[in-house]
Amino acid sequence: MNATIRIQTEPFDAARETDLMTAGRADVGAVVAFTGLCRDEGGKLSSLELEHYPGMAEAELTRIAARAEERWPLLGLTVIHRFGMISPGEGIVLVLAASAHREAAFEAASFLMDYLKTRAPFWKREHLKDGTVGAWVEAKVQDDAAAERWA
Amino acid sequence: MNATIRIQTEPFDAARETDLMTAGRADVGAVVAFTGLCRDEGGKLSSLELEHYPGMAEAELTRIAARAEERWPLLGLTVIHRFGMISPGEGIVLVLAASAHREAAFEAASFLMDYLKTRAPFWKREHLKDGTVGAWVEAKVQDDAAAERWA
Amino acid sequence: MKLVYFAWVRERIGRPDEDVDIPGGIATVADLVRWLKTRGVEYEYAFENEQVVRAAIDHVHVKPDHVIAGAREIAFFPPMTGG
Amino acid sequence: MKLVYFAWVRERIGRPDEDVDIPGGIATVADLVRWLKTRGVEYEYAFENEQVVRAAIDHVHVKPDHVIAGAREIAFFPPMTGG
Repeated sequence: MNATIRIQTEPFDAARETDLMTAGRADVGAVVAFTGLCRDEGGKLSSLELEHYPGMAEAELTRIAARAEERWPLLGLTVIHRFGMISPGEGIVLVLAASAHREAAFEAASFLMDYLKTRAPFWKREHLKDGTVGAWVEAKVQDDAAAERWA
Repeated sequence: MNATIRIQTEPFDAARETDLMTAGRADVGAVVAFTGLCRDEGGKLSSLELEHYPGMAEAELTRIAARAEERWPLLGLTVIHRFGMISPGEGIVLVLAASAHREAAFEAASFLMDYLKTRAPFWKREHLKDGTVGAWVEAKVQDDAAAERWA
Repeated sequence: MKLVYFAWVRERIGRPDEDVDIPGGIATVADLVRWLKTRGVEYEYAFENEQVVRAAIDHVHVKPDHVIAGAREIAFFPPMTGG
Repeated sequence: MKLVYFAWVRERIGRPDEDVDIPGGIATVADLVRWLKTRGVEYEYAFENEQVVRAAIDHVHVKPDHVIAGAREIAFFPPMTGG
Protein backbone atom coordinates (compact mmCIF):
# COMPACT_ATOMS: atom_id res chain seq x y z
CA MET A 1 0.00 0.00 0.00
CA ASN A 2 1.35 3.39 -0.96
CA ALA A 3 0.25 6.28 1.19
CA THR A 4 -0.58 9.54 -0.59
CA ILE A 5 1.19 12.47 1.08
CA ARG A 6 0.77 16.00 -0.22
CA ILE A 7 1.80 19.45 1.04
CA GLN A 8 0.06 22.16 -0.94
CA THR A 9 -1.33 25.70 -0.88
CA GLU A 10 -4.53 24.84 -2.79
CA PRO A 11 -7.71 23.66 -1.08
CA PHE A 12 -8.31 19.92 -1.13
CA ASP A 13 -11.44 17.99 -2.08
CA ALA A 14 -12.16 15.22 0.43
CA ALA A 15 -14.72 13.55 -1.84
CA ARG A 16 -12.30 13.41 -4.77
CA GLU A 17 -9.53 12.00 -2.58
CA THR A 18 -11.91 9.36 -1.17
CA ASP A 19 -12.97 8.40 -4.71
CA LEU A 20 -9.33 8.09 -5.77
CA MET A 21 -8.75 5.76 -2.84
CA THR A 22 -11.82 3.53 -3.17
CA ALA A 23 -12.86 3.63 -6.85
CA GLY A 24 -13.04 0.24 -8.55
CA ARG A 25 -12.39 -1.81 -5.43
CA ALA A 26 -14.68 -3.72 -3.07
CA ASP A 27 -12.31 -4.82 -0.32
CA VAL A 28 -12.67 -1.59 1.68
CA GLY A 29 -15.28 -1.83 4.44
CA ALA A 30 -14.55 1.41 6.29
CA VAL A 31 -13.22 4.84 5.44
CA VAL A 32 -12.58 7.47 8.10
CA ALA A 33 -12.04 10.99 6.79
CA PHE A 34 -10.79 13.64 9.19
CA THR A 35 -10.90 17.26 8.06
CA GLY A 36 -9.31 19.98 10.18
CA LEU A 37 -10.82 23.38 9.40
CA CYS A 38 -9.84 26.99 10.05
CA ARG A 39 -12.09 28.49 12.76
CA ASP A 40 -12.73 32.24 12.87
CA GLU A 41 -12.29 32.35 16.68
CA GLY A 42 -15.60 34.08 17.32
CA GLY A 43 -15.22 36.40 14.33
CA LYS A 44 -11.86 37.97 15.18
CA LEU A 45 -9.72 35.93 12.76
CA SER A 46 -9.26 37.06 9.16
CA SER A 47 -6.91 34.25 8.19
CA LEU A 48 -4.48 31.68 9.47
CA GLU A 49 -0.90 31.71 8.19
CA LEU A 50 0.74 28.31 8.01
CA GLU A 51 4.52 28.10 7.73
CA HIS A 52 6.16 24.77 7.06
CA TYR A 53 9.59 23.22 6.62
CA PRO A 54 9.69 22.13 2.97
CA GLY A 55 11.23 18.71 2.54
CA MET A 56 10.98 17.77 6.20
CA ALA A 57 7.18 18.16 6.23
CA GLU A 58 6.83 15.54 3.47
CA ALA A 59 9.50 13.32 5.07
CA GLU A 60 7.91 13.42 8.52
CA LEU A 61 4.37 12.78 7.24
CA THR A 62 5.72 9.86 5.23
CA ARG A 63 7.36 8.44 8.37
CA ILE A 64 4.15 8.86 10.40
CA ALA A 65 2.12 7.20 7.61
CA ALA A 66 4.58 4.28 7.54
CA ARG A 67 4.15 3.79 11.31
CA ALA A 68 0.36 3.71 10.87
CA GLU A 69 0.68 1.15 8.08
CA GLU A 70 2.87 -1.06 10.28
CA ARG A 71 0.38 -0.86 13.12
CA TRP A 72 -3.00 -1.30 11.37
CA PRO A 73 -4.10 -3.37 8.33
CA LEU A 74 -4.80 -0.38 6.08
CA LEU A 75 -6.02 -0.51 2.49
CA GLY A 76 -5.51 3.20 1.83
CA LEU A 77 -4.00 6.22 3.55
CA THR A 78 -3.98 9.85 2.41
CA VAL A 79 -2.59 12.87 4.25
CA ILE A 80 -2.88 16.35 2.74
CA HIS A 81 -1.67 19.41 4.66
CA ARG A 82 -1.96 22.95 3.35
CA PHE A 83 0.37 25.87 3.97
CA GLY A 84 0.18 29.61 3.25
CA MET A 85 -2.82 31.81 4.04
CA ILE A 86 -6.02 29.96 4.91
CA SER A 87 -9.44 31.58 5.41
CA PRO A 88 -11.97 30.70 8.12
CA GLY A 89 -14.14 27.78 7.04
CA GLU A 90 -11.47 26.32 4.75
CA GLY A 91 -9.82 22.96 5.29
CA ILE A 92 -6.26 22.86 6.65
CA VAL A 93 -5.59 19.15 6.85
CA LEU A 94 -7.20 15.99 5.49
CA VAL A 95 -6.50 12.46 6.70
CA LEU A 96 -8.19 9.49 5.04
CA ALA A 97 -7.76 5.95 6.35
CA ALA A 98 -9.35 2.92 4.69
CA SER A 99 -9.50 -0.61 6.03
CA ALA A 100 -11.66 -3.72 5.89
CA HIS A 101 -13.07 -2.90 9.34
CA ARG A 102 -13.89 0.27 11.23
CA GLU A 103 -11.57 -0.05 14.25
CA ALA A 104 -8.39 0.12 12.15
CA ALA A 105 -9.69 3.06 10.09
CA PHE A 106 -10.74 5.05 13.18
CA GLU A 107 -7.56 4.34 15.11
CA ALA A 108 -5.20 5.00 12.21
CA ALA A 109 -6.84 8.35 11.39
CA SER A 110 -6.78 9.40 15.04
CA PHE A 111 -3.13 8.31 15.41
CA LEU A 112 -2.16 10.20 12.25
CA MET A 113 -3.70 13.41 13.56
CA ASP A 114 -2.14 13.08 17.03
CA TYR A 115 1.31 12.43 15.60
CA LEU A 116 0.97 15.05 12.89
CA LYS A 117 0.05 17.70 15.49
CA THR A 118 3.21 17.15 17.53
CA ARG A 119 5.74 16.01 14.90
CA ALA A 120 4.95 17.49 11.47
CA PRO A 121 6.88 20.76 10.99
CA PHE A 122 4.06 23.27 10.54
CA TRP A 123 3.49 26.46 12.53
CA LYS A 124 0.37 28.60 12.71
CA ARG A 125 0.01 32.36 13.14
CA GLU A 126 -3.26 34.27 13.37
CA HIS A 127 -4.01 37.32 11.22
CA LEU A 128 -6.79 39.33 12.82
CA LYS A 129 -9.62 41.31 11.26
CA ASP A 130 -8.32 44.52 12.88
CA GLY A 131 -5.24 44.22 10.64
CA THR A 132 -2.80 43.06 13.30
CA VAL A 133 -0.75 39.91 13.07
CA GLY A 134 -1.25 37.83 16.17
CA ALA A 135 1.39 35.76 17.93
CA TRP A 136 2.44 32.34 16.79
CA VAL A 137 -0.04 29.77 18.07
CA GLU A 138 1.35 27.97 21.12
CA ALA A 139 1.59 24.21 21.17
CA LYS A 140 -0.86 22.50 23.50
CA VAL A 141 0.20 20.22 26.33
CA GLN A 142 -2.84 18.04 25.58
CA ASP A 143 -1.52 17.43 22.06
CA ASP A 144 1.63 15.90 23.55
CA ALA A 145 -0.54 13.79 25.85
CA ALA A 146 -2.69 12.69 22.90
CA ALA A 147 0.40 11.57 20.96
CA GLU A 148 1.80 9.71 23.97
CA ARG A 149 -1.23 7.43 24.26
CA TRP A 150 -0.01 5.58 21.15
CA ALA A 151 3.47 4.90 22.56
CA MET B 1 -28.05 21.36 17.58
CA ASN B 2 -30.37 19.19 15.53
CA ALA B 3 -28.93 15.90 14.37
CA THR B 4 -29.78 14.78 10.85
CA ILE B 5 -31.03 11.16 10.85
CA ARG B 6 -32.05 9.46 7.63
CA ILE B 7 -32.99 5.89 6.71
CA GLN B 8 -33.10 5.49 2.94
CA THR B 9 -32.64 3.12 0.03
CA GLU B 10 -30.74 5.59 -2.18
CA PRO B 11 -26.96 6.02 -2.04
CA PHE B 12 -25.72 8.97 0.02
CA ASP B 13 -23.17 11.64 -0.90
CA ALA B 14 -20.73 12.23 1.95
CA ALA B 15 -19.40 15.45 0.40
CA ARG B 16 -22.87 16.93 0.01
CA GLU B 17 -23.80 16.03 3.59
CA THR B 18 -20.56 17.57 4.88
CA ASP B 19 -21.25 20.76 2.90
CA LEU B 20 -24.78 20.92 4.32
CA MET B 21 -23.32 20.67 7.81
CA THR B 22 -20.45 23.15 7.49
CA ALA B 23 -21.46 25.64 4.75
CA GLY B 24 -21.47 29.28 5.85
CA ARG B 25 -20.03 28.67 9.31
CA ALA B 26 -16.53 29.07 10.74
CA ASP B 27 -16.90 27.61 14.24
CA VAL B 28 -16.24 24.02 13.15
CA GLY B 29 -12.61 22.99 13.59
CA ALA B 30 -12.94 19.26 12.98
CA VAL B 31 -15.19 16.96 10.96
CA VAL B 32 -14.92 13.19 11.16
CA ALA B 33 -16.74 11.30 8.42
CA PHE B 34 -17.14 7.56 8.75
CA THR B 35 -18.34 5.60 5.73
CA GLY B 36 -19.16 1.92 6.04
CA LEU B 37 -18.98 0.18 2.66
CA CYS B 38 -20.22 -3.09 1.25
CA ARG B 39 -17.28 -5.49 0.69
CA ASP B 40 -17.44 -8.22 -1.93
CA GLU B 41 -15.90 -10.81 0.43
CA GLY B 42 -13.18 -11.84 -1.97
CA GLY B 43 -15.48 -11.73 -4.99
CA LYS B 44 -18.18 -14.13 -3.79
CA LEU B 45 -20.78 -11.50 -2.81
CA SER B 46 -23.22 -10.16 -5.41
CA SER B 47 -25.11 -7.92 -2.98
CA LEU B 48 -25.98 -7.31 0.64
CA GLU B 49 -29.63 -7.25 1.69
CA LEU B 50 -30.41 -4.93 4.58
CA GLU B 51 -33.66 -5.37 6.47
CA HIS B 52 -34.69 -2.77 9.03
CA TYR B 53 -37.49 -2.03 11.49
CA PRO B 54 -39.18 1.09 10.11
CA GLY B 55 -39.97 3.59 12.81
CA MET B 56 -37.73 2.02 15.42
CA ALA B 57 -34.62 2.48 13.25
CA GLU B 58 -35.18 6.27 13.15
CA ALA B 59 -36.13 6.34 16.83
CA GLU B 60 -33.09 4.39 17.98
CA LEU B 61 -30.63 6.39 15.83
CA THR B 62 -32.19 9.57 17.22
CA ARG B 63 -31.68 8.29 20.78
CA ILE B 64 -28.06 7.33 20.06
CA ALA B 65 -27.42 10.74 18.48
CA ALA B 66 -28.91 12.45 21.55
CA ARG B 67 -26.55 10.51 23.82
CA ALA B 68 -23.59 11.60 21.70
CA GLU B 69 -24.73 15.23 21.87
CA GLU B 70 -25.01 15.02 25.67
CA ARG B 71 -21.54 13.57 25.93
CA TRP B 72 -19.51 15.69 23.49
CA PRO B 73 -19.70 19.36 22.48
CA LEU B 74 -20.86 18.72 18.92
CA LEU B 75 -21.63 21.36 16.30
CA GLY B 76 -23.14 18.93 13.81
CA LEU B 77 -24.15 15.29 13.64
CA THR B 78 -25.49 13.31 10.67
CA VAL B 79 -26.34 9.62 10.52
CA ILE B 80 -27.58 8.05 7.29
CA HIS B 81 -28.26 4.32 7.06
CA ARG B 82 -29.39 2.58 3.91
CA PHE B 83 -31.62 -0.46 3.58
CA GLY B 84 -32.59 -2.74 0.70
CA MET B 85 -30.14 -4.27 -1.76
CA ILE B 86 -26.64 -2.81 -1.71
CA SER B 87 -23.86 -3.65 -4.18
CA PRO B 88 -20.18 -4.21 -3.33
CA GLY B 89 -18.31 -0.91 -3.21
CA GLU B 90 -21.39 1.10 -2.24
CA GLY B 91 -21.81 2.92 1.05
CA ILE B 92 -24.10 1.40 3.70
CA VAL B 93 -23.80 3.90 6.52
CA LEU B 94 -22.48 7.44 6.92
CA VAL B 95 -21.74 9.15 10.23
CA LEU B 96 -20.55 12.76 10.31
CA ALA B 97 -19.53 14.46 13.54
CA ALA B 98 -18.42 18.10 13.70
CA SER B 99 -16.90 19.90 16.68
CA ALA B 100 -14.52 22.74 17.47
CA HIS B 101 -11.77 20.21 18.24
CA ARG B 102 -10.77 16.83 16.91
CA GLU B 103 -11.13 14.66 20.04
CA ALA B 104 -14.88 15.22 20.30
CA ALA B 105 -15.43 14.63 16.59
CA PHE B 106 -13.39 11.38 16.58
CA GLU B 107 -14.95 10.03 19.76
CA ALA B 108 -18.52 10.92 18.85
CA ALA B 109 -18.24 9.28 15.40
CA SER B 110 -16.66 6.17 16.88
CA PHE B 111 -19.31 6.01 19.66
CA LEU B 112 -22.09 6.42 17.09
CA MET B 113 -20.80 3.51 15.04
CA ASP B 114 -20.29 1.23 18.05
CA TYR B 115 -23.78 1.93 19.38
CA LEU B 116 -25.39 1.77 15.97
CA LYS B 117 -23.85 -1.67 15.33
CA THR B 118 -25.35 -3.19 18.47
CA ARG B 119 -28.58 -1.18 18.94
CA ALA B 120 -29.94 0.07 15.60
CA PRO B 121 -32.48 -2.45 14.22
CA PHE B 122 -30.87 -3.47 10.92
CA TRP B 123 -30.03 -6.98 9.77
CA LYS B 124 -27.77 -8.06 6.93
CA ARG B 125 -28.02 -11.04 4.63
CA GLU B 126 -25.56 -11.97 1.89
CA HIS B 127 -26.63 -12.71 -1.68
CA LEU B 128 -23.91 -14.67 -3.45
CA LYS B 129 -22.72 -14.58 -7.05
CA ASP B 130 -23.65 -18.25 -7.49
CA GLY B 131 -27.31 -17.23 -7.05
CA THR B 132 -27.75 -18.57 -3.53
CA VAL B 133 -28.93 -16.48 -0.60
CA GLY B 134 -26.53 -16.81 2.28
CA ALA B 135 -27.45 -16.94 5.94
CA TRP B 136 -28.20 -13.85 7.99
CA VAL B 137 -24.94 -12.27 9.10
CA GLU B 138 -24.19 -13.15 12.72
CA ALA B 139 -23.60 -10.42 15.28
CA LYS B 140 -20.00 -10.16 16.44
CA VAL B 141 -18.96 -10.49 20.07
CA GLN B 142 -16.37 -7.76 19.47
CA ASP B 143 -19.14 -5.33 18.50
CA ASP B 144 -20.70 -5.79 21.94
CA ALA B 145 -17.29 -5.24 23.52
CA ALA B 146 -16.77 -2.11 21.43
CA ALA B 147 -20.10 -0.68 22.57
CA GLU B 148 -19.36 -1.50 26.21
CA ARG B 149 -16.22 0.63 26.30
CA TRP B 150 -18.44 3.74 26.29
CA ALA B 151 -20.49 2.63 29.32
CA MET C 1 -51.67 -6.65 20.60
CA LYS C 2 -49.52 -6.31 17.50
CA LEU C 3 -46.42 -8.48 17.24
CA VAL C 4 -43.76 -7.85 14.57
CA TYR C 5 -40.84 -10.06 13.57
CA PHE C 6 -37.62 -9.40 11.68
CA ALA C 7 -34.86 -11.27 9.85
CA TRP C 8 -34.62 -14.99 10.77
CA VAL C 9 -37.20 -14.65 13.55
CA ARG C 10 -39.66 -13.50 10.87
CA GLU C 11 -38.59 -16.31 8.53
CA ARG C 12 -38.91 -19.01 11.18
CA ILE C 13 -42.35 -17.86 12.32
CA GLY C 14 -43.39 -17.44 8.69
CA ARG C 15 -45.00 -14.01 8.90
CA PRO C 16 -43.83 -10.42 9.38
CA ASP C 17 -46.51 -9.48 11.91
CA GLU C 18 -49.75 -10.55 13.53
CA ASP C 19 -52.41 -9.36 15.95
CA VAL C 20 -52.82 -11.62 18.95
CA ASP C 21 -55.15 -11.76 21.91
CA ILE C 22 -52.90 -12.42 24.83
CA PRO C 23 -54.45 -14.49 27.62
CA GLY C 24 -54.42 -13.37 31.24
CA GLY C 25 -51.35 -14.08 33.36
CA ILE C 26 -48.87 -12.97 30.69
CA ALA C 27 -47.06 -10.13 32.45
CA THR C 28 -43.58 -9.85 30.95
CA VAL C 29 -41.81 -10.24 27.62
CA ALA C 30 -40.45 -13.58 28.87
CA ASP C 31 -44.00 -14.73 29.71
CA LEU C 32 -45.09 -13.74 26.21
CA VAL C 33 -42.27 -15.74 24.62
CA ARG C 34 -43.18 -18.82 26.70
CA TRP C 35 -46.81 -18.49 25.60
CA LEU C 36 -45.87 -17.98 21.94
CA LYS C 37 -43.82 -21.20 22.06
CA THR C 38 -47.01 -23.13 22.91
CA ARG C 39 -48.60 -21.92 19.67
CA GLY C 40 -46.67 -24.16 17.25
CA VAL C 41 -43.35 -25.55 16.10
CA GLU C 42 -42.58 -22.40 14.10
CA TYR C 43 -42.56 -20.40 17.34
CA GLU C 44 -40.58 -23.10 19.14
CA TYR C 45 -37.99 -22.89 16.35
CA ALA C 46 -37.86 -19.07 16.37
CA PHE C 47 -37.39 -18.95 20.13
CA GLU C 48 -35.39 -22.16 20.54
CA ASN C 49 -32.63 -20.09 22.13
CA GLU C 50 -34.53 -17.48 24.11
CA GLN C 51 -31.37 -15.64 25.18
CA VAL C 52 -30.53 -14.82 21.56
CA VAL C 53 -33.82 -13.21 20.47
CA ARG C 54 -34.13 -9.50 21.31
CA ALA C 55 -37.34 -7.61 22.00
CA ALA C 56 -38.59 -4.04 21.67
CA ILE C 57 -41.79 -2.50 22.98
CA ASP C 58 -43.10 0.45 20.98
CA HIS C 59 -39.70 0.95 19.29
CA VAL C 60 -37.64 0.80 22.49
CA HIS C 61 -35.28 -2.07 23.39
CA VAL C 62 -36.44 -4.03 26.44
CA LYS C 63 -35.15 -6.92 28.57
CA PRO C 64 -37.11 -10.19 29.01
CA ASP C 65 -38.37 -9.13 32.46
CA HIS C 66 -39.97 -5.94 31.08
CA VAL C 67 -43.76 -5.76 31.65
CA ILE C 68 -45.89 -5.68 28.51
CA ALA C 69 -48.96 -3.92 29.95
CA GLY C 70 -49.85 -0.90 27.82
CA ALA C 71 -47.72 -1.97 24.85
CA ARG C 72 -49.11 -1.27 21.38
CA GLU C 73 -46.44 -3.14 19.39
CA ILE C 74 -43.94 -5.75 20.52
CA ALA C 75 -41.10 -6.72 18.19
CA PHE C 76 -38.84 -9.79 18.23
CA PHE C 77 -35.63 -9.94 16.23
CA PRO C 78 -32.08 -11.37 16.17
CA PRO C 79 -29.04 -9.41 17.42
CA MET C 80 -28.56 -6.45 15.13
CA THR C 81 -25.99 -6.42 12.34
CA GLY C 82 -26.31 -2.98 10.77
CA GLY C 83 -23.60 -0.43 10.19
CA MET D 1 27.06 23.80 7.66
CA LYS D 2 23.63 25.09 6.73
CA LEU D 3 21.32 26.24 9.51
CA VAL D 4 17.60 26.89 8.92
CA TYR D 5 15.10 28.58 11.22
CA PHE D 6 11.30 28.61 11.34
CA ALA D 7 8.42 30.60 12.86
CA TRP D 8 9.45 32.72 15.87
CA VAL D 9 12.95 31.25 15.98
CA ARG D 10 13.41 32.60 12.43
CA GLU D 11 11.91 35.96 13.40
CA ARG D 12 14.05 36.37 16.51
CA ILE D 13 17.27 35.49 14.69
CA GLY D 14 16.21 37.69 11.78
CA ARG D 15 16.99 35.34 8.91
CA PRO D 16 15.53 32.12 7.48
CA ASP D 17 18.87 30.36 7.02
CA GLU D 18 22.62 30.81 7.01
CA ASP D 19 25.85 28.93 6.32
CA VAL D 20 28.17 28.80 9.29
CA ASP D 21 31.67 27.51 9.93
CA ILE D 22 31.39 25.69 13.18
CA PRO D 23 34.54 25.78 15.36
CA GLY D 24 36.12 22.62 16.76
CA GLY D 25 34.78 21.20 19.99
CA ILE D 26 31.10 21.53 19.00
CA ALA D 27 29.92 17.92 19.13
CA THR D 28 26.19 17.97 19.83
CA VAL D 29 23.09 20.01 19.03
CA ALA D 30 23.24 21.44 22.57
CA ASP D 31 26.88 22.48 22.00
CA LEU D 32 25.81 24.20 18.77
CA VAL D 33 23.04 26.11 20.56
CA ARG D 34 25.48 27.29 23.26
CA TRP D 35 27.90 28.48 20.58
CA LEU D 36 25.14 30.24 18.59
CA LYS D 37 24.12 32.13 21.73
CA THR D 38 27.61 33.69 21.84
CA ARG D 39 27.08 35.19 18.40
CA GLY D 40 24.64 37.96 19.37
CA VAL D 41 21.57 39.06 21.27
CA GLU D 42 19.29 37.80 18.50
CA TYR D 43 20.53 34.25 19.12
CA GLU D 44 20.34 34.72 22.89
CA TYR D 45 16.71 35.80 22.42
CA ALA D 46 15.83 32.91 20.08
CA PHE D 47 17.34 30.33 22.43
CA GLU D 48 16.49 32.05 25.73
CA ASN D 49 14.58 28.94 26.75
CA GLU D 50 16.64 26.12 25.26
CA GLN D 51 14.18 23.43 26.33
CA VAL D 52 11.48 24.92 24.11
CA VAL D 53 13.35 25.09 20.80
CA ARG D 54 13.30 21.87 18.78
CA ALA D 55 15.96 20.68 16.35
CA ALA D 56 16.11 18.49 13.26
CA ILE D 57 19.14 17.18 11.42
CA ASP D 58 18.64 16.52 7.71
CA HIS D 59 14.83 16.53 8.13
CA VAL D 60 14.76 14.18 11.13
CA HIS D 61 13.82 15.27 14.68
CA VAL D 62 16.74 15.02 17.12
CA LYS D 63 17.31 15.56 20.85
CA PRO D 64 19.84 18.12 22.17
CA ASP D 65 22.44 15.41 22.89
CA HIS D 66 22.47 14.23 19.25
CA VAL D 67 25.87 14.52 17.55
CA ILE D 68 26.05 16.88 14.59
CA ALA D 69 28.99 15.29 12.77
CA GLY D 70 28.06 14.58 9.15
CA ALA D 71 24.96 16.80 9.18
CA ARG D 72 24.22 18.77 6.02
CA GLU D 73 21.35 20.88 7.39
CA ILE D 74 20.36 21.60 10.97
CA ALA D 75 16.98 23.21 11.68
CA PHE D 76 15.72 25.01 14.77
CA PHE D 77 12.04 25.73 15.34
CA PRO D 78 9.32 26.09 18.00
CA PRO D 79 7.04 23.22 19.02
CA MET D 80 4.87 22.37 16.05
CA THR D 81 1.28 23.58 15.70
CA GLY D 82 0.08 22.08 12.43
CA GLY D 83 -3.01 20.00 11.84
